[in-house]
Amino acid sequence: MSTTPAIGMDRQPQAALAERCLYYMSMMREIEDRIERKLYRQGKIVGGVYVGRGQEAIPVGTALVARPDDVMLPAHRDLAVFLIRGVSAGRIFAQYMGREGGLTRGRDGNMHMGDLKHGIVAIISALAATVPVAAGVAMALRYKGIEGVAFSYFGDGATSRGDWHEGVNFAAVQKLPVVFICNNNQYAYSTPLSAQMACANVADRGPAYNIPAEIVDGNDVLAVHEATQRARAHAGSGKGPYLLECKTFRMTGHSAHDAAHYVPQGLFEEWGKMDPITRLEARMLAEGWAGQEALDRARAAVHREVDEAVAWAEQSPFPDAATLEEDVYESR
Amino acid sequence: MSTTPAIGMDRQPQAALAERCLYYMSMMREIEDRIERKLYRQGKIVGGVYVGRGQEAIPVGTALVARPDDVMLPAHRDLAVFLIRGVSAGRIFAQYMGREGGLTRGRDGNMHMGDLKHGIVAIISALAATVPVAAGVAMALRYKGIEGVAFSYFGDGATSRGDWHEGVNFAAVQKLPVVFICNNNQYAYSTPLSAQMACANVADRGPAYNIPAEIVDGNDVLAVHEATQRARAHAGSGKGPYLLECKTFRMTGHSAHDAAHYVPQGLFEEWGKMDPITRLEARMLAEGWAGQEALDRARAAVHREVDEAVAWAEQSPFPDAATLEEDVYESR
Amino acid sequence: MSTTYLEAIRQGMWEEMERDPNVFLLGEDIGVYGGAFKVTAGFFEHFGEKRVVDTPISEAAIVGAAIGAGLMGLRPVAEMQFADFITCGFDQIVNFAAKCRYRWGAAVPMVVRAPSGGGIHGGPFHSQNPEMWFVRTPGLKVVAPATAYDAKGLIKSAIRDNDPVIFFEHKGLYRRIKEDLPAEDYTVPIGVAKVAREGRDLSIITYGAMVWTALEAAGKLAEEGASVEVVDLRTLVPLDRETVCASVKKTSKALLLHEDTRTGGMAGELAATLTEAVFEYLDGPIVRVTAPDTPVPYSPPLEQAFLPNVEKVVEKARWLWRY
Amino acid sequence: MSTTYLEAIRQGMWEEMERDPNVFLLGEDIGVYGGAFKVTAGFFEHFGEKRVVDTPISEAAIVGAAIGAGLMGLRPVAEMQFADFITCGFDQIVNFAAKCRYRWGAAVPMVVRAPSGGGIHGGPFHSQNPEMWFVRTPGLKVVAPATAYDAKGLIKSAIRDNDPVIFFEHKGLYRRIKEDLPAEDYTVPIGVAKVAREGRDLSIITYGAMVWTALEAAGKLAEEGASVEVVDLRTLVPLDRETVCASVKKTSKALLLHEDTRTGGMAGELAATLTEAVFEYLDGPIVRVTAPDTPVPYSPPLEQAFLPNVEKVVEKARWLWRY
Ligand SMILES: Cc1ncc(C[n+]2csc(CCOP(=O)(O)OP(=O)(O)O)c2C)c(N)n1
Ligand SMILES: Cc1ncc(C[n+]2csc(CCOP(=O)(O)OP(=O)(O)O)c2C)c(N)n1
Ligand SMILES: [Mg+2]
Ligand SMILES: [Mg+2]
Repeated sequence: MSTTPAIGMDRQPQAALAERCLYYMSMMREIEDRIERKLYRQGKIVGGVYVGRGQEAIPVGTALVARPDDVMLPAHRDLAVFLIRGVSAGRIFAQYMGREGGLTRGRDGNMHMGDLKHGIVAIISALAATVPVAAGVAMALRYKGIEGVAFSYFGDGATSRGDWHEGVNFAAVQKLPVVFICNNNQYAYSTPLSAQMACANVADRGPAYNIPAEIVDGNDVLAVHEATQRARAHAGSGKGPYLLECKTFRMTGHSAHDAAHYVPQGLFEEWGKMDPITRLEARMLAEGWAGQEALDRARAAVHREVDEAVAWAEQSPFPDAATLEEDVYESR
Repeated sequence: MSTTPAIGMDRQPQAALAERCLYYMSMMREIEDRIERKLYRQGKIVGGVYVGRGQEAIPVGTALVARPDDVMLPAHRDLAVFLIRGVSAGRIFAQYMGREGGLTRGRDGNMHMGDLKHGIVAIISALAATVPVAAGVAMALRYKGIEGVAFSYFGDGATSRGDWHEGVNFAAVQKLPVVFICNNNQYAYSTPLSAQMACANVADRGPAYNIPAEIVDGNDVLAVHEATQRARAHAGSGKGPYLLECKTFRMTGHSAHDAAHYVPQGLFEEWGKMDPITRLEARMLAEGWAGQEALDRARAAVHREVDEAVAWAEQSPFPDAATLEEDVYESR
Repeated sequence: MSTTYLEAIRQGMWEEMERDPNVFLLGEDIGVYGGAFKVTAGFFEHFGEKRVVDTPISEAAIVGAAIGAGLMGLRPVAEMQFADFITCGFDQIVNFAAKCRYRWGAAVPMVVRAPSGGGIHGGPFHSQNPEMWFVRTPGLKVVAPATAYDAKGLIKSAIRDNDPVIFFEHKGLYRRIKEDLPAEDYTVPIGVAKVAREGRDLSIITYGAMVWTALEAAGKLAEEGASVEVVDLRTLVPLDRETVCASVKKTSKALLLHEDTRTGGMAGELAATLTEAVFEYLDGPIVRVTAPDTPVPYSPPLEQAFLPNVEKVVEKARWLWRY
Repeated sequence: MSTTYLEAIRQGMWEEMERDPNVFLLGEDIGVYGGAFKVTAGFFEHFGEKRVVDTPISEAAIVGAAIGAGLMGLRPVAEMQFADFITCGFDQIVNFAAKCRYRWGAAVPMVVRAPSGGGIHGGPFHSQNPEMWFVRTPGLKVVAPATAYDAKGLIKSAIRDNDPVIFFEHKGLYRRIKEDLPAEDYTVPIGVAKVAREGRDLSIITYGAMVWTALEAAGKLAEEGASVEVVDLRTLVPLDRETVCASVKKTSKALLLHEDTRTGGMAGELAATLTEAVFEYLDGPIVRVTAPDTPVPYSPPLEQAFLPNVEKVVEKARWLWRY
């Protein structure tokens, strides 16, 4: 399975970037659609499913800025981070299906995965717990003299957790190279922002740590990309962390079993018009970065790649029960 | 033991207030001096000793604003809160000596005491743990239709804890009647502010919760009193919490066994000049609220009261070992 | 009309809220949404936002606020969305709530509801049985009902209790078990175990979802001629040592069963209790059937191997019976 | 030149930092100040601020940062100022650190140092023995040395270990015990218990500060003619069940002793292990000597009554010996 499209050398850089963004956003969308709308309903997915539909610009726009030494700590709606770091779609499907081929070999499910070979730390369920861990990762990078940055992802709701505060504060005091990336999709499960925090923006929390905080249109992948470049440049230059708040909307229920009746009428429609994939495609057409035919071809290629990935995952075996007690410790 | 001095009806209110402030600050100073400099060295204090020398204006200026229905959640340098709420000095000495007469009857020590009859919630050691508890207290006050406010005390260092963030955030979202009072004495144990937080003031954290935050001279008891009136008026009127940062300096080591060698030369001298008791006395003389003789008399009265209190405490018995397993639960 | 375990808890809370205006609920998504498992569905509409408080994602604040409200005489019932997240409010529970009465005589009437247990493909963070963190902490009461009757009776007792109670409700039982409940108000006392099945040859001592496993195993063993007694602890703290010991005095053999992992599990406390108190009555080793010492795995073949089940219980029990 | 328990830990950390540049320390007041107990005195001056990191008062961040650094191949040693505050970083330890390897194969080499134990008039929040919260959590190793030799050898092993280790150091031992230590580098393996005193009639199985209580009790009992064996567990997880069982096979009688409170304590796990594995060798009940199920009280008469001591051990052991 290839994970990146060929990029023409003579194309203008924006066009090439747009193409990569489109590819990863489309891959994420298609993978999650298959998981949520097909495999989940077929009973092939083992546990819960949380997708990032409509929020793909955030993992894509940010992770494409990351350099090889950077370390990613994605949250549960950041599937594209895995793709961008070179994890194959097949392994992701296998993960969701509880198969040996998944990143956790069936020990954990869905987005609870990571692989240090790809520079990805797996989340745990407890929200924001990766935030102090990101600080520790950044400390280690600096300690070892590696010019890397930790990318720490979380939702709006996660910022209410004590761990979030402790992690951001510690990173700020230590001036650690961390980019804090908030997916502010305006809901945390059924809880709207106003019941989560009294301030209007997550970025309003930057001054509490004396770190720069920027708000970006989270449905505009190129804007996210550009802001992330600023953020990474800041964090990577010894000035300490940078907080990037990406405003977006959760275009689904919290998980596959949540119909989101609590979301006021009209919001899905309104935000649907700002779909990051549609918007990018329109921009590409308008700027002349691509023609409709190329877009169609790209979409078909994504479908084919995902078909193959699903097939690969389905032939991956379930883990052997005999391995149950292995790997709790280095050696028993 | 009387706990308040007689207040002349015909005196101007500022003078009367000053007199009460002086009384409580002096009592706190004298009680803590006895504990730390005499009883502790005599081996009569059971465990650790943390005093609030030089910081008396904070508990005194704030707690004198509290109304009977308000609930206090003092921290470990807020001894005067107990006095103001009517806890006798004798019981406080007994507490430090591990006697039956202490507020915890020997089960806990030093400032780890409380009594709901006096509207005081006992801290636990884990810093900032009382902050969410204060939110709950405030919720209960509102729930019951009581026009009370919770007074939540903590140090600068405690604001690094996750519980602090969660508690303040929750109170802000719920618009609860809480006055958050920070004793910013610039150190947390040996850790200076700059290693604790990247922002300059604890008040810089107010916007993160969209609550008003005010900085006040923590060595000026009348200024603290005035600011607390603003804070309480805000919190008590349904507008939500108010954050009051009292700038001061810890005029001792962290505890009786800490010589504070890490504090840069000169700081104690510099801050010593701003001693809140000396300052208040000077002001009282300058404003003509009191003469030197009256001040001397007041000081002597405090000494006498404290002498009696120590004597009372010393005759209080140690708890009976047979009670060890009582009161873990309502009934065994 | 049969009532599920979930509905029983719902009813218990509802009735207590009707009975006592000081009872209120707080937690994440429990209001408009009705809770992740819909245990509080309809409460917000009926009791209003004052008594059904949606909170930010702040377990320490949820528990801390419950403590504060409890100190003031209210009776908060706090929901952890999953028992696994109770670790995020841990200090508040084990250091604050558990010690108030002992330290300064302050009652903290508070219930923390913790949906626990595996078998729902929840993986390492939505399946744990963390009761032992609390069983070992003096000052807390710990409850883990197995039946709808007990779930309702115990949640009501927990709400009326003047000490902090950690209430473990097994997610796997929510909709799986049902029974007819009395129409009238009733409670089940905290601290009293129940003999769920009488027997002479061997005692299985267990609690929570494993009570059903034990009963099924007892049924199978009966076919082989073994008379198995099943003791449902219902409450872990205070532990009803009398009922446990009485059963083993009678049968002389004990199999300790729990879904929680082995080392440091409840079976240890039971084993120590038995060898201390009824050693002379024992006619065989005390054996344990528990989950192994691993995180709860996600994939079905692993989770199945992880969880204790009827076969494992039957096998061990048979061995002990023949011992 | 005799070395104290405290100095032994200090030396162990110092030597490991000299040996391996990836070892570093983080915690509150451990740098300039040298730590609340002065365990890290001089480290900041020698190793510098890169390797001795003073943190804000943020236990979750301390542990979380240690996890992150550990994942990246460093070997962090995190200090909790008192073991009691480990509750504030609890989720990071039991849910993050403990489960990384199992879930996704990621090693978290990390030591969390936790000064624990009573007898120092510390009261409810500076005296606890919270080892069982971690013993019951698969994925963690738990160490509790009793001697200066073991403290040094085990802190070195813990630092070299590729799994998260919770290192309980008993505050009451810090300056109370001393011994001559070898000049050369040595380690003590994690997971191996030690027979601290050989005997034939009865085994006392214990760990931490209570090893000294057991030894003193054994001495007194010897005067009465009883030959008491003392097993010092040294490591609680992984538990050296073989040494424990071998001792009881030999003596046929077991007294389980810990300073921690009774219910849900380590004695339970030991009792279950013994009745499972060596039931037929037992010539008497397994008895426990532990603290009662209360918070740790502050006032001397209460704390004295709370703590297990030589008299209580002798009395119970004598009873068991004569049984
Ligand atoms: C500590 C903790 N409490 C509760 C949960 C249950 N939970 C899972 S996701 C979620 C909502 C998260 O909201 P947000 O951080 O805004 O991320 P989003 O799902 O909106 O992307 C909740 C409450 C959890 N995972 N961890
Ligand atoms: C969670 C927690 N960690 C560590 C400690 C140990 N400790 C007690 S007081 C203190 C410093 C507190 O500083 P600050 O909040 O500024 O209050 P101050 O003592 O300066 O008044 C520390 C670290 C504690 N009590 N709780
Ligand atoms: Mg969200
Ligand atoms: Mg301070």
